[in-house]
Amino acid sequence: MTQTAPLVELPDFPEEIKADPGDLPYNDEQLLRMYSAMRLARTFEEKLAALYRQGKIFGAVYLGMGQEATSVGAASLLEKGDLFTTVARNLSAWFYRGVEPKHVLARWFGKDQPPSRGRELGLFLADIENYGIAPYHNGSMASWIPSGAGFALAFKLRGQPNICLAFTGDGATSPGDFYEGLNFAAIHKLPLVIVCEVNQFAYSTPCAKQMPVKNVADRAPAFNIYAETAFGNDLFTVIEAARRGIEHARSGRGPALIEFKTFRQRGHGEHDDCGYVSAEIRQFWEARDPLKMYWRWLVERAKILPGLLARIDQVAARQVDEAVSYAESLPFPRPETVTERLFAPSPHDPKPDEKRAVYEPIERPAIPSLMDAKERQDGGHF
Amino acid sequence: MTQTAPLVELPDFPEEIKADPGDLPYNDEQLLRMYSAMRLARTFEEKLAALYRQGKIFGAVYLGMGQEATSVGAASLLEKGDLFTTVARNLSAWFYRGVEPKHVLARWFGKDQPPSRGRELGLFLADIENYGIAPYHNGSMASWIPSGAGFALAFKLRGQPNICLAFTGDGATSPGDFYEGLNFAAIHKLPLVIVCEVNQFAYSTPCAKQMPVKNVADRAPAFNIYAETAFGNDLFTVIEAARRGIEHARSGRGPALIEFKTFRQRGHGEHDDCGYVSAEIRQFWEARDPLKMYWRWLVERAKILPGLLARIDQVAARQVDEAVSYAESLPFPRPETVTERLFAPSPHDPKPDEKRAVYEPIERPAIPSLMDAKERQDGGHF
Amino acid sequence: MAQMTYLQAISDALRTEMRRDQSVILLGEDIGVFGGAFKITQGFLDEFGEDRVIDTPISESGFVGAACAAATVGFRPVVEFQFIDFIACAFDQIVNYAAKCYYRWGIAVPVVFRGPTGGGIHAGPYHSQNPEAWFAHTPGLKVVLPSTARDAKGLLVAAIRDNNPVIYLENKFLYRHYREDVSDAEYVVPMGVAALRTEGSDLSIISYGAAVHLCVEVARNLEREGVSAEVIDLRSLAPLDKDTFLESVKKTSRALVVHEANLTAGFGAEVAAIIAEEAFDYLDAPVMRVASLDVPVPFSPPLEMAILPSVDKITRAARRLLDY
Amino acid sequence: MAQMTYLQAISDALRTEMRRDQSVILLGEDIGVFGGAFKITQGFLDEFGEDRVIDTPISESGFVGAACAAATVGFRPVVEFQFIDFIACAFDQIVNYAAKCYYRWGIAVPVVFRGPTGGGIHAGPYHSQNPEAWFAHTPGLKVVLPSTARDAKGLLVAAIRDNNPVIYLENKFLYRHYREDVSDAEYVVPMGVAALRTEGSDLSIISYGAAVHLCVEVARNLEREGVSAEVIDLRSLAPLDKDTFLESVKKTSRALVVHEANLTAGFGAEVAAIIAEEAFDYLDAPVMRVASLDVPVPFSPPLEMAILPSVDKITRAARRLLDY
Ligand SMILES: Cc1ncc(C[n+]2csc(CCOP(=O)(O)OP(=O)(O)O)c2C)c(N)n1
Ligand SMILES: Cc1ncc(C[n+]2csc(CCOP(=O)(O)OP(=O)(O)O)c2C)c(N)n1
Ligand SMILES: [Mg+2]
Ligand SMILES: [Mg+2]
Repeated sequence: MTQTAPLVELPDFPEEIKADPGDLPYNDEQLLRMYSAMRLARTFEEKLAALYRQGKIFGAVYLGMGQEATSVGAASLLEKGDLFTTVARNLSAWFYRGVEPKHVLARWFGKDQPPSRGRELGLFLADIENYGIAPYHNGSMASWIPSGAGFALAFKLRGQPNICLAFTGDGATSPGDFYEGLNFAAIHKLPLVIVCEVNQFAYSTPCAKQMPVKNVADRAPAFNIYAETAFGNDLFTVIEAARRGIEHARSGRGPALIEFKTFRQRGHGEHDDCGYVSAEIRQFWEARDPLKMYWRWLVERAKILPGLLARIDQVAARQVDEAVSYAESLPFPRPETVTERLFAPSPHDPKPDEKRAVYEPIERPAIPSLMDAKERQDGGHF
Repeated sequence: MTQTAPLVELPDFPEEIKADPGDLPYNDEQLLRMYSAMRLARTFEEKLAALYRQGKIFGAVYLGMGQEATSVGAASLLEKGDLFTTVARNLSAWFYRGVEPKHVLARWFGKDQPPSRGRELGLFLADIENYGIAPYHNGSMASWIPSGAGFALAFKLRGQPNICLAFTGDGATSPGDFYEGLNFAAIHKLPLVIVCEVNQFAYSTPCAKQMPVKNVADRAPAFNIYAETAFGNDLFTVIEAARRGIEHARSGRGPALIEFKTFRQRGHGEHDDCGYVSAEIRQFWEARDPLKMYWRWLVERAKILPGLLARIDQVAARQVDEAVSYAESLPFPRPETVTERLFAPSPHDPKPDEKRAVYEPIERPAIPSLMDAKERQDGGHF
Repeated sequence: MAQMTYLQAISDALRTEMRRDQSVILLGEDIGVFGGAFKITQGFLDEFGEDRVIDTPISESGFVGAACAAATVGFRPVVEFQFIDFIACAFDQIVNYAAKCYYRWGIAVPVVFRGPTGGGIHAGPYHSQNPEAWFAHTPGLKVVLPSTARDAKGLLVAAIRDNNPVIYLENKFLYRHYREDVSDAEYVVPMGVAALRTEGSDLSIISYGAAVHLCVEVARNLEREGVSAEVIDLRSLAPLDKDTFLESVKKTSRALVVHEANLTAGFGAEVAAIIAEEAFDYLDAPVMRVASLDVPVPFSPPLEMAILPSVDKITRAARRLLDY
Repeated sequence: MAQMTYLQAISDALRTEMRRDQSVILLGEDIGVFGGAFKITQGFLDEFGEDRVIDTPISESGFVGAACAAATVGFRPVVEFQFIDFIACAFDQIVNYAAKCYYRWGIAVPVVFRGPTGGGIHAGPYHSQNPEAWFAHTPGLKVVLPSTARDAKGLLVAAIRDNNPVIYLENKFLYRHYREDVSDAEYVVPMGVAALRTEGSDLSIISYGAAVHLCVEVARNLEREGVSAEVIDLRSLAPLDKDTFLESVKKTSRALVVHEANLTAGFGAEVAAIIAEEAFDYLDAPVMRVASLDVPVPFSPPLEMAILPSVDKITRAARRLLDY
């Protein structure tokens, strides 16, 4: 009865980045910073997968390989004071923002690494001060869209010229929270930018079973917001589309929904054999690997010396090795700490001396009775 | 910060029904059946309001005055086997389908009237056998949209040529359930018809604070479904628009969202003084009272004798009076019945003799331990 | 000092805190122009403006999620549920975001969720529920339930100033049926300290919320028979002031737990379990509970009254305990 | 008879019922082509087709609502939550539609909500929760939690044939860690009848779900010391077989309640409260509880293990009771 995934008609995305270096506002340093973040994430995730297979990681592992251009491209546009939230596939965005690989791996190892200190998977991170990564609820899909509206609301109420950028997946566009959060943001014209990475699947579910529309951006009219659909593996296409969305939101014209077509190169998690992914799709996207495309563009178009990139690759490899030794050497959190930090200290927490119950009689108890007319009136107030 | 309700630009809805009786497929009997239902609801609700003011009704009272055309028009198109669900303002739809006013009033009085037997307000009703009114959750707004999808799913799975018609309000288009239910129905092309009565307010909240779009139907592209917006106080406009939606759904082309602009003539509930409703809006809609419009059309265009309508009005008045005496005479449910009918009897409910606990040892207990590799793999399956 | 209804005390607490702290904002349905379904925020829109009194669409999960996020970056949102029953629509954001954020990241979520609970006004299954047990079972949430106007104000002020998510449960029957002298000055009732509503030595009646009023009435009646019952109003379930009721039970050796929520797996079970474990040696009789029957709250008055705890039911239970 | 894992027994029950009753349909995320996150419905799509094995979008409230409605008109939907944690997203439809429909209208809602619960596999705060208390407190819902493969099959068959909404909670650690002989024939384990996992006269240990395995281990250890503990597996919280544990406690005079969900306001409190009221005269010691600590389930193994009940923790509590 459910329509099965239609035979994939593949889009005509190019296998190379078309942008002319001359037209771009970036110097080599900026170009290489983006490359470094993408490469570091790729190398890190390859190692993480290996560690998982060796049984060195507790629980499951999820990778973002193949989506580095969307993450880095969008993250590269964030300005001071902006906030962003990430999902399972945005490691490269963290690295672009300066998150330390060794800290991430330490969390994957369940070690005593702030801020989670062993309480959360390495997959998630919230750290406003250091990286502008806002706290979000990483359990339920799309729960971060209402959160994004809330961060954007805070900016608007303070008259702050900032935006909140929320990464999200295609599957995460189905829960009610996606709708309620975006509806609220649209009504109040909040500076919320949703970067939706359509990586073809939600776990094993293809978009055709997830939504009755071809593109997530097709849903924008329901919110009367700015939206675009673009190819997500071309770093500069990503940057241009994301910039338009961010400028729209920053200028007070309300939320933007920027959709990028990309591909989850690995399984939903490393335990997933991806039996449901056709070779056809896989090949199409492998030919468009965002990191390869960017490497070639840097060398062929931006005239960066391959050796320079090779050195960056080596640095990434070294950082990841160091991350492993750091993570291994770090201690586990002490079991006694497990009950700490459940409640934040508050000004009126009862002091030991206040803990004595007071005698405060109730003079005239109020008790429901059937036939009191006043009560019926009061009952009416809803 | 929130934009206040914009000065209402009033639409150019006519004050009279334009349809030519000659073009319509109805005989007098059918025309009068619709009039009777509308009139009966109006008379019933006037009485209910009076009873409320006299303190004769427990709790609150909600009326649908002014929306009789949408309710009756849409309900008149239901066929054998179809199901429908109603919200607070669809009393006239019940009456059109044959629900007895005295039974409704008895429920308002909290009397022992099936099927609710005092457990639910008179405002709600579920009775599939007798009226095709499907059970729905009347607490949370829009919770009935997923329900509607479920009834429609049942039809589709059985290859039954029926539809589910779900009445809903403008405010009820904001909850996530509206989106999730409609998304599910759209993906599976289920025969669900949503009749959205935009009566200008959700409690005190105007549409401009409820949604970032002008019309609910503007949201249809998000679901890739059939949608229309029409004037809801002209009975035949309602019927035509609703018919197109129902035919679309019945023919297997998926859900339809038919929006009717109408007006809630009373407060959200009778306790509500409507201070937030401008005289301007009120007058505009009073001039377009659906019952008055239909009455004039029947007399002036369909050449029905006023005396005939007067007699129908008298019958309605009498039915309502009888309803009051019936409701008053009926007993309250017996308190002892309050714990009955919580669980439906089931084939394997333990018989008294089965109630003895059996001895079934566990030979090899399975106990989590930190370092079991297999466990880690299993942990990976998500 | 001024005579205030329970409802006015809530309004007063909100107004007081909004005046002293700009970061306090309100979100909810119909709270602005209309002043709220029960008129608790009447006049707030005029005084504090649209930026701080935000009318929301009907999207509990959406505005709860937004409020939680705003709370992590410096605001102190107070979210109104038109009826607490609809908190079920925001359940995930509350139990999974609000409750867990600080534990996971050390980022505090100072947000208050408030709304009308309880029956007795013939509002039927969807406008009468008492959800406290769901949240008291969820680590990371504070849960308070005032039974008097004074506590309604003092606990709400404490809740707003608290750096954690607080579920503040109001009783809608008390809104306009209970009135007492309340200081118009600023004051706080700390969360986690019970109150004694009567003092006594023969029996401990442990309760909270509107049911406390029934218990006080029962204690008064018993007093005429020469029985002195101590009525303990927990006021807060999380944090829980167990010392107070354990001390009382150790003194009286008899414990009766009363609440309006339905019995099974209600919070009364937790209180009874604590007593059965920590005051066992002092008990001269079984720990008994009186609560609503385990059914949805029916609309019809005779049915509704049949499921709710009542002075009679509590008195009968008390007598059984005393005669034990 | 065939050796089956707990997980295979669940699949077997689903397959058995789908073969015998056309009205049984499955809804959930990734249950079709993929066979479910844990592979419970592997091969079902091929055998039963897309009409009966329905892959849903990520919309728990949407497909739960749809399933409940379909249940009222002749279907028997079984809804899979990929992880039970996400049941929070469908909370309103479950506690307000499924639980109340029959009481309000006399229209039955034969639907099963199933999914993996529990910790011990280092899945962190959002993939390890135990939500049974929320639902056991909600009138109109049945709640069952199998601890063995045999019960997993028999209880699921009973749940599917039941005419009421049933919350069927699986333990994901047991999925592949527990295996036993299970009849491949059709059979039913009625809901509301407890099972004795060990028989004994010195102490009653009342538990359910995966924690039962810990209790059995404890009973074995104590046995070597000459102590005979009776381990009672409730199997179902609603309906609750209180006769069985009351009888046991009246025999042993000592009661220990154990579950994996966090302690406060957990279902163990209800069991303890019932014992404290109805078996009071027979008790020689306090009623004790062992459960998870009141925090979200942390990811890091040493932390997770620190909060979960363990053989040691239960043994210590048992000794305290025995020495009392
Ligand atoms: C409400 C909810 N239901 C189910 C899940 C289980 N789940 C985790 S990730 C996932 C798929 C997400 O797909 P998508 O949003 O496309 O992100 P991607 O994994 O493709 O990056 C699902 C179903 C969840 N996390 N939340
Ligand atoms: C989830 C939820 N939140 C809040 C409410 C309280 N409430 C009852 S009716 C209503 C307004 C509904 O407006 P609309 O959908 O336009 O229907 P109308 O009353 O105008 O017919 C509200 C907010 C509710 N029933 N459900
Ligand atoms: Mg995806
Ligand atoms: Mg409306």
